[in-house]
Amino acid sequence: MSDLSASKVGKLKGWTRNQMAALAAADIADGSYVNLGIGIPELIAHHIPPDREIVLHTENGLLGMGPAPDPQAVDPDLINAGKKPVTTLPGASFFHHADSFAMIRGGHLDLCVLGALEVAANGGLANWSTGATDAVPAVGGAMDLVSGVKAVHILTSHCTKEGSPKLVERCTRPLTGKGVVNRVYTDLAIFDIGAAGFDLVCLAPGVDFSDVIERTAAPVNDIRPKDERTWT
Amino acid sequence: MSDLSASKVGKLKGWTRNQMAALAAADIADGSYVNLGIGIPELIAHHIPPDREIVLHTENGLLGMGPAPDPQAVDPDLINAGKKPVTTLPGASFFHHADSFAMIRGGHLDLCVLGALEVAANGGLANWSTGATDAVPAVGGAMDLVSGVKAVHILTSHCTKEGSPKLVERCTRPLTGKGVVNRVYTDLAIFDIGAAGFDLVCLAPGVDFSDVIERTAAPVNDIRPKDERTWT
Amino acid sequence: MIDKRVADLAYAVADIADRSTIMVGGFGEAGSPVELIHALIDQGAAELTVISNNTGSGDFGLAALIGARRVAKVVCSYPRSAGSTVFSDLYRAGLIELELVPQGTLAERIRAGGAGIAAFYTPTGVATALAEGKEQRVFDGQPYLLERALTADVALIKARAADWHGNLVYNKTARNFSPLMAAAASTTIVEATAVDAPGTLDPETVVTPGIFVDRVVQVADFAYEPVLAAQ
Amino acid sequence: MIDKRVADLAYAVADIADRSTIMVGGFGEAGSPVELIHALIDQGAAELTVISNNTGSGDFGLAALIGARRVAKVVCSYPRSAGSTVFSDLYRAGLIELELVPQGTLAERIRAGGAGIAAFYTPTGVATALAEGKEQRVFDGQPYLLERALTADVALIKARAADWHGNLVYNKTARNFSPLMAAAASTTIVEATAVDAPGTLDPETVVTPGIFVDRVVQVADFAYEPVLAAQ
Repeated sequence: MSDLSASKVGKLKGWTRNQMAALAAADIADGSYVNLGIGIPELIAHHIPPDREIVLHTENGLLGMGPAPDPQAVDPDLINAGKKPVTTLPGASFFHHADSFAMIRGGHLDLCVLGALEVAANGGLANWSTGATDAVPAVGGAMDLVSGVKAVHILTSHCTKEGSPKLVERCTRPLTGKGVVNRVYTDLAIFDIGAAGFDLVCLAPGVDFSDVIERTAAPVNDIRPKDERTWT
Repeated sequence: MSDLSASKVGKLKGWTRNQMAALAAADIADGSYVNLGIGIPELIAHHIPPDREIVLHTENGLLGMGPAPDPQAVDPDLINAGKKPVTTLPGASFFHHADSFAMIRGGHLDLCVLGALEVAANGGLANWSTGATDAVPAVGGAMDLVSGVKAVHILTSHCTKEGSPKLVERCTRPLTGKGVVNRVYTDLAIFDIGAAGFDLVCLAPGVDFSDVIERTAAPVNDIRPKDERTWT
Repeated sequence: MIDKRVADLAYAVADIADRSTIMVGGFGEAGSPVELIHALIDQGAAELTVISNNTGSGDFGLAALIGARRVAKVVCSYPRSAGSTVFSDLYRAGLIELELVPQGTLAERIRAGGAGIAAFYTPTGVATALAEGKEQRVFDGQPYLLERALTADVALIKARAADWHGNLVYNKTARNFSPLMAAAASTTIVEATAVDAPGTLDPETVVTPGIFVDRVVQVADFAYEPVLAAQ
Repeated sequence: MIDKRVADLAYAVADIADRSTIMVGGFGEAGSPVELIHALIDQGAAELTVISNNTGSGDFGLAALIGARRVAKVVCSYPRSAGSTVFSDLYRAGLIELELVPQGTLAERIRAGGAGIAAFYTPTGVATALAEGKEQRVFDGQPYLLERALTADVALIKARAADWHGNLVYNKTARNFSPLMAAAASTTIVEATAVDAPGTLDPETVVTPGIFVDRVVQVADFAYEPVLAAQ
């Protein structure tokens, strides 16, 4: 844990967005029903290992979502939660919003992968509002997803553009949900939410444990097997 | 109103079941969505005036129910709430039970016509349980219908087989609903639920006001226009 | 790869434990998963709680399960049946428990169970004997009863057609409670006449999305209750 | 005879009163009843409360209704829009009220309104700013918020096909909130590409039964928002 200000730590290369997405995709079990949040999490769809079949849910009313269509095949009535054109895969189904959120709230989805403004060491998530007083509030389905889906994984840069830690002791931004996050993928490392802070699962190449500690405003516990650890 | 015991009054001819059903049918507005209870109310379907289109709802999941099929066309998967084979009419739709009772509870049906064990002068209805201690209780959709449908009409013999009044001051049998009935068709007369008892709308041929009073264990008010009244 | 087909009825119900809560689809004859129930009878699970609109008819299906004394409690709206005294006899003898629920409340409680809604306020049953012990509350001047969600360990349902993902369509009024139960049970087991590859069902007309379904058994010809009853 | 067709858009919305609560179908571009909204703008009703997931995009449809200052309050989950600042500008100026509701809670509140459920307990939003002022209650050890049903005077929705009875089917993800709103509004007005005689829609695949629909207007070609936006 560190309270060093962002300006004191340099920028690290770590994983690219696509590498983060590939790591998150590798952890999705065959046969899972998954909701991918808008933004970086959408990249996960391109990295599902070929031996696995994953059913993607989009909360505006589709299970079995496929990739973006060719431009000439766009149907404005076939879009995802980010309002971008998509396609359907064999086995797809359409349904209305109450049924769609029954899937979410009722615990039928195995996993959702979302972005974050902040993730707290106790699993708290802030990703719907900056809390800025002049902002127009908008929540969408974020609160429904974190309260209902069986597992919540977060895909986010480790720090803000300004270099401030996004992994914090307690969220300072308005909460999306309390104690809801299970795992966090950043450009620097992968963490599980542990009993006493962020449990480090693995580090990106070229990133040291101390780099992560410096950039995380909450306790980090190294739970890796001893032979996988590298110490600076 | 009368507290004469049943044995003191004779049996009157009044309307037949089909005549009662025809009278009830004549009061159903064109374009209504209607649920017909099991038993005598089912006869109403055969008496809808030919210039009216009524959509019949059966709570097991069908709007646009048609008459019984020819024996060779019976589909065991196409039945009504009484578990008898039916057909569909053009414009029909199938749906599950939650949607079906959303129609009922949400006030979307214009009318249901039900049988009765007792109807109270304040609109109370008892039609699901005799209250006998050895009876196996069974309620079905009766309570849902009376609490949700816009208007509740009752089609019943005026007295029990033993000659006891079914129209009473207060129900002695377990209630299906309180203050839910709007109109009652018996073999002797038609009544609206009024502010101070049963309001007599009309009498069957050969039935006098005094006949009705003798056979009704609650106040009856003659609200007919003066020139339609006949006094014994 | 997602393939929810299982080889036979016995395998489909093999892991159902004693004291499980089982939702059973069907309204009277329509939609009753008779083959799955018979497999459950053969399997032997006992002290079950059954959530179903009726208690079966004749001496087969749900009536046979109850008759075999495997059911400790029934949650239903209409346990009386013209063609069966199995439930009535046990009930009068004090050998089976009954929770009587208005039909629409039963449907809505199951729907709530599948949708993650803990409880809801309904106008059905206010001022009746079935309101006893229930919380009553007034909204906008009208009284409502608080009703709790129903969930189950297992749902047994019948479909007209399924695909390997477990997407389902039903036949006419055989749909009834099955889509609700599929969502409310931890494990949903389906018997279907036709079971085909994903892509064979139109995404616009799927009634139960496969996310709610765990196992699908193909049963070539349904043993319709009236046919069985006539035998 | 049941025939819910009305001749034109203007007639369909003619009786919508000032201060009405209007549910508007659609999620972003998909399912937005743009023609009905434009007819409502022409009709002139004001001080409306609009219940809709978004606040429109560009300067047409819902964004145009809001821009014309006809809307006093919006109940929605996501009022921000990439293609429009109409709502944001009015909101920051304090000229329009916002009730922000999580998307699934919005859907469920509308569903409850149509189903006669007064209120329900949901886990969504517990421990967040959107729980403020709401009753919290524990069931089986888990906290839930009490949420009230939403109803409306009018619903404006878009369908792919309708029949004269008002039975509806939708196109893909354009279905979204429309079946819920059709049930929750006193008067439901539909624009549909195809409007045919009863019997043309398969009873198994009707999504919104006609009982929930009051008026149907045929609109030959939908003015898709992206097309309009590009003009």
